[in-house]
Amino acid sequence: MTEPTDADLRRLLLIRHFETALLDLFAAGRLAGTTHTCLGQEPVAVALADLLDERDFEFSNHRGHGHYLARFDDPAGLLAEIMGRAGGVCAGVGGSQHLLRGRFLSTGVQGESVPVAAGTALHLARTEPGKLACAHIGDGTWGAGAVYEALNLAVLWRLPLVVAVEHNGIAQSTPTAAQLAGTIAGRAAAFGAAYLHVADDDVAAMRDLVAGPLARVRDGAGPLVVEFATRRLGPHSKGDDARPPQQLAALREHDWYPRHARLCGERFARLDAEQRDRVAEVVAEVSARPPATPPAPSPAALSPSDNPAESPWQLVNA
Amino acid sequence: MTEPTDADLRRLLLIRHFETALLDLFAAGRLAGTTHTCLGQEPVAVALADLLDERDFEFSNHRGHGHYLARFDDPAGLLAEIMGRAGGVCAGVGGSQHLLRGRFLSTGVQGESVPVAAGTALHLARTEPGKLACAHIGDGTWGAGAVYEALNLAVLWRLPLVVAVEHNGIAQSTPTAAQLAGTIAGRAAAFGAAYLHVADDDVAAMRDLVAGPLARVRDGAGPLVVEFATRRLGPHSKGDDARPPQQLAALREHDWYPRHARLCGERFARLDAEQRDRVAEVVAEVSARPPATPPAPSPAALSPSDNPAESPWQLVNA
Amino acid sequence: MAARQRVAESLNAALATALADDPRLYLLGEDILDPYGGAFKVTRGLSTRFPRQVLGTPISEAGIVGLAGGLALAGDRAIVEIMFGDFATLAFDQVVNFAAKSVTMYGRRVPMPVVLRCPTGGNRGYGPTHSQSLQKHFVGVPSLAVYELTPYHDTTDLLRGILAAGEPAVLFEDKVLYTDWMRRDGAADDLFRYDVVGDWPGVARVRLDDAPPECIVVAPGGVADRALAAMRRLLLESEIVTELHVPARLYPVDLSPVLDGAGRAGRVLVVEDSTAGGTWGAEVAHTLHTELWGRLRRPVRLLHAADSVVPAAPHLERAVLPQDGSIAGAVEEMCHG
Amino acid sequence: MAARQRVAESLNAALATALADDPRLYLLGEDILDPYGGAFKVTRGLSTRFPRQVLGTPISEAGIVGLAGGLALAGDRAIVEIMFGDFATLAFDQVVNFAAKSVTMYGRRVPMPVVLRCPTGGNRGYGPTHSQSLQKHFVGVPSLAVYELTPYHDTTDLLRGILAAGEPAVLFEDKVLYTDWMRRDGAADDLFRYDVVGDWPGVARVRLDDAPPECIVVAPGGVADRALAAMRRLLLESEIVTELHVPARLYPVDLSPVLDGAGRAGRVLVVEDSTAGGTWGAEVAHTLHTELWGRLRRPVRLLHAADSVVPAAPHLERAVLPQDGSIAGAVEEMCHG
Ligand SMILES: Cc1ncc(C[n+]2csc(CCOP(=O)(O)OP(=O)(O)O)c2C)c(N)n1
Ligand SMILES: Cc1ncc(C[n+]2csc(CCOP(=O)(O)OP(=O)(O)O)c2C)c(N)n1
Ligand SMILES: [Mg+2]
Ligand SMILES: [Mg+2]
Repeated sequence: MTEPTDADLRRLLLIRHFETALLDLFAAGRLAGTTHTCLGQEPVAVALADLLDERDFEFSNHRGHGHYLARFDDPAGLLAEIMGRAGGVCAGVGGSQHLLRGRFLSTGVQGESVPVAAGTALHLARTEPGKLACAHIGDGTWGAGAVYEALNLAVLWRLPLVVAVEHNGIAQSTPTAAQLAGTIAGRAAAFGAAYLHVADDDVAAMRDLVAGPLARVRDGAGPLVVEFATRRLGPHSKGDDARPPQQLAALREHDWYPRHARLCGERFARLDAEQRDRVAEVVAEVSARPPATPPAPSPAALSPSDNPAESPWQLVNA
Repeated sequence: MTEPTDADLRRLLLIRHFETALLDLFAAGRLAGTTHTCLGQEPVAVALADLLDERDFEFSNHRGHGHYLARFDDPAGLLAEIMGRAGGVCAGVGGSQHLLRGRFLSTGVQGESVPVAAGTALHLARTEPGKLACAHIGDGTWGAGAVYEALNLAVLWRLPLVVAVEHNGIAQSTPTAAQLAGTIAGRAAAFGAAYLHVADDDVAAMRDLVAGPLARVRDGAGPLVVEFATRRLGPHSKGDDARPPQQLAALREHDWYPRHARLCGERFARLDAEQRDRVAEVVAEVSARPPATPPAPSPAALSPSDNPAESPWQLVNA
Repeated sequence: MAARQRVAESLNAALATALADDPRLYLLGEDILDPYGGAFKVTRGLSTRFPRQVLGTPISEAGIVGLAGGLALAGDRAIVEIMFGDFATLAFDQVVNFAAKSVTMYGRRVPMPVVLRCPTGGNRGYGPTHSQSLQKHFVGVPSLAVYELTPYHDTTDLLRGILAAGEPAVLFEDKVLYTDWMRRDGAADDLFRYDVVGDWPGVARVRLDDAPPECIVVAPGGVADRALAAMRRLLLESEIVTELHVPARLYPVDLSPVLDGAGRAGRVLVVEDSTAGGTWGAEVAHTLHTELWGRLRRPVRLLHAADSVVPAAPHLERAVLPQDGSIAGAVEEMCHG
Repeated sequence: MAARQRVAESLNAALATALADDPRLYLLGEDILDPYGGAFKVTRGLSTRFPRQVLGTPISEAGIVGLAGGLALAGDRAIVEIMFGDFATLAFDQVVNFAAKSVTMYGRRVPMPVVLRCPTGGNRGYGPTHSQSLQKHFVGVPSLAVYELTPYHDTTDLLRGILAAGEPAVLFEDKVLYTDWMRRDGAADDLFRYDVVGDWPGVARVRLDDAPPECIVVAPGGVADRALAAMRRLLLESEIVTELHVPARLYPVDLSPVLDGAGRAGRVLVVEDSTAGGTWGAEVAHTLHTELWGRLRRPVRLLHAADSVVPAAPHLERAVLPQDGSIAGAVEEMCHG
């Protein structure tokens, strides 16, 4: 195992401390609603972020903070969104599960985003060849029919679609064996999609594995399903974990955090403190902000403009 | 190839002449609505019918006349239903695509019936072990997400579900290659369902192939996908065939009808005339019936009965 | 002078114009490619003329509506033909929870030009799962507009406007209307004239010159012909003058063009093919009761399909759907009852 | 005397009773098994007590509602917990085109005891796809009944009746209501009394003894607490006497218990969490306008959520949903405006 770069370690730690801070805020009664932390799954987000281009579409899900932070390094914008404070990335309307920035979008209904991602992939194939659409889903989301409708279409039309599966062995409270018959590899094969299994959670090694297949997607080979073996260390949402303590302890034992701490020694300690402090500062700063102001009532855009061919909206990373 | 029994040949010919009569009635302007004939696909219906039990649930689809006739030998009830005359099996309400009799049911929305069939399979597994639920779908219906949601559940719960796929190479006007990525075999494998390919359309040979796997379903081995290679000789619905004449001619060449005529000689001619006459009589008799009377307005069953545990309805073949 | 056009031809021409005008517009659907040209032949010729933009899909209603949402998100536009509007139920999540919601749920306006075309309604003997009029179930979703094709509104203009609004929309298209004639030059038939009034897309008013109506009939496009037949009958057999108002946009519906006439006539009948309960008509009625408080002679009356599935047998089907006779009967009751 | 019960506890007990009474009843849903016991813990303990009947499922809303339909078809009964009612959109086809249609589309009555339980509504900060009140979209489907949990109707009796009716039903359950107390002994709070009148399942009337109301408020169970808070405020701060009517069945809704009081008060406000447009309230209003023609002092007024998604930030969310203050304000306007 190679040591992670500073940049990667920083991002891993940023996400770790961000998510931990959210759970603390919840415990302190300072957060409302729901939040699904990606504790334990940070390496997937960090590994993929460097392989994605600004013009790639990325579709995240309920467990999307890591994906967002790895792409944008914007903990304040995300925290403000989650806390409903001024400066949130979606003005407090979307909250934890509904984020949009540039070509990054998350939604809260499982499976729904895969056909949508296929649609953006069709756009890209036609007008921006070399770019791709990546949809993050969990193992449990393979229960949803929409995933198959999208996969079928994507293979038929050879769309540059990547379905990035974070297989953490559980869906909310349901172990994978109770919700998934057969395998994800078999499901990709059934549709003729390329498939890659990534068991490692060392960021550099993960990238090495994924880079080639991803390049083939960009070259027009059609969709790819990448299955990442990963671990959910925290509760599904807030404090709802019903797993036995031994199981959690076993998961924590294999977590990247202590492993990297051992591997990187002082460098880890330094960056860990740096990111911990950074998150603490963000928490303090954002907590002091005023509440988000209500968005202006949306214009009733129901009368036609003169030039329907002119799109008012070009999606690029802001 | 062995000669079909009289009984099988009779049923094949009954369905053939029934469907042909429907197209004639349409052409003569004597039928309204829509109708999807199973011309060319009769052997699937006839082969399966003898392997199914009266207490098995059977879910048919838009192309369901053959399934119905093979199970019930009731051309008059079906024709009256399709023509909206008195004595129709569903009082003229359901029409060609919505049939219910005993444990046989058809619906007009593709894919919808597979989860429903899984539900009946759950009931059977619990209370009538040895019985199964069979859902007929076409190759095109593998586009529908509901099929996968059902298959996943059925394998997880080892339900006695048979998905009988009539792969006729086309969905309405769309060739299979344009709507199905990968293979049906692969899709069954992806979910861990048993799979059987039946290329033959000789009824006895088909039964020989299917009997064993079906028995395993009854024994509790979990779901089975049977894929029948078959041919749609007629239009999708009424007169909407856009396939080139050579293609249709090639399909007709392999049809069981001329093959059986050659194989069975005089016996075929006799039974063919018998069933042709039978259908003609049914058409004459049913055409002379009065229109179906409107069903009694359904009782507003919205007040509770005293004994919720007592079901008013036991589904057995009437 | 241009030849008369059937509604389906006019829709076909409107789609062709839209595809030609905007190379980023896609048309998606099952069996829409030539030579088949769609279950109702509305897309005939389009895949030949616009092969890059017209895509035939598998049987995946949720999938293709999601795909359309993705295209829209990326700056394209998409029209999806749902073969029978009944199957739009399969895409209900994509419509309500993705396409419509995305317009505002990210705290800023996200254009989402996605149109579901839904061949709709009965009177064709297709049976319970192929004959429904599901408009009401799509009414009242924030950022989702609901339209219905009419023989009085220019189809090209309507489609252009729907797409330009940049919001998701469901366009209902009565299947019987497809073979009807588009009206033009202000003539609804040999007796009744029409004009289209109000803000885009406007309400078509079908009426007699100079004869004040005793009752206003409000109806979506699919019912308009049956309503017109009833109005002829009422005029010729019972000497009752009525006026028909046909809005092309059902939601949000702009009733301001209706108010004046309705207030003067004092009687309003809303006719629709929807089954009973929570209908579009109830929404219209509530607005009229509120806006015309004290000016109506009697409550707004709703005439809709029975609380029943649509049977397959034509004679049974006819009995559950509003027809000329039941419309005329309702008006007579209101005027003389 | 039995201990006080929260609404969620009462629902849990009702489910337990139903499962115990009928071994052919299934309860299906995502993450409903112990020890997790469901996203809102409503099913806690049930899988332990009834392991054969309570089944945890994959994330397959359409699939499990279809499965429930199959169970019902085979003579069993099924309750499906949809984790968030928002996801019932994914099962819309199964509900509308299979479960509801099967009751009558085969020309004879087919019992179809399938109940979708839908945790519903906002005020919890869950954001736009987890906070909707989609009742109106399920109103008016032939053979489909729509219910909503209330703190006034005995939950065991309600559930038993829904199942016994043998028709598919959607039961909406306000998420905030789960932690509220079930009312009993006729006491809504320390000021207001209640009784349940009319045919099963009845309308709860919440009122003062002997003080005739100036305005009738009609609201489903989820809004009832906010309405009651508004009524207290109106009484104590403005001396306006109001009366609340809470029907447990929203569709078909039996308004006969409302008519008399509404006619006497002459003012009716309908409050609901649905967004604007085509709401359940419009249906109620139309019936009242028709039945009480000439007896109302002013049009029935509808108060509902804004025409907006439900934002995640609690203060933004509060502003788009009806609250005590907006309810009280609407009544004041009606009485003094
Ligand atoms: C259609 C739908 N059904 C149910 C839910 C509720 N829900 C949110 S996350 C989740 C589990 C998802 O499991 P998985 O896909 O494995 O992702 P993980 O949470 O493990 O990252 C469920 C059931 C949902 N959001 N959408
Ligand atoms: C959900 C849905 N979408 C579309 C249709 C319209 N439709 C009826 S049959 C059919 C093609 C079915 O193809 P396949 O499953 O191969 O069966 P086949 O007709 O070949 O027997 C289509 C698209 C439908 N009935 N249901
Ligand atoms: Mg998981
Ligand atoms: Mg086929």
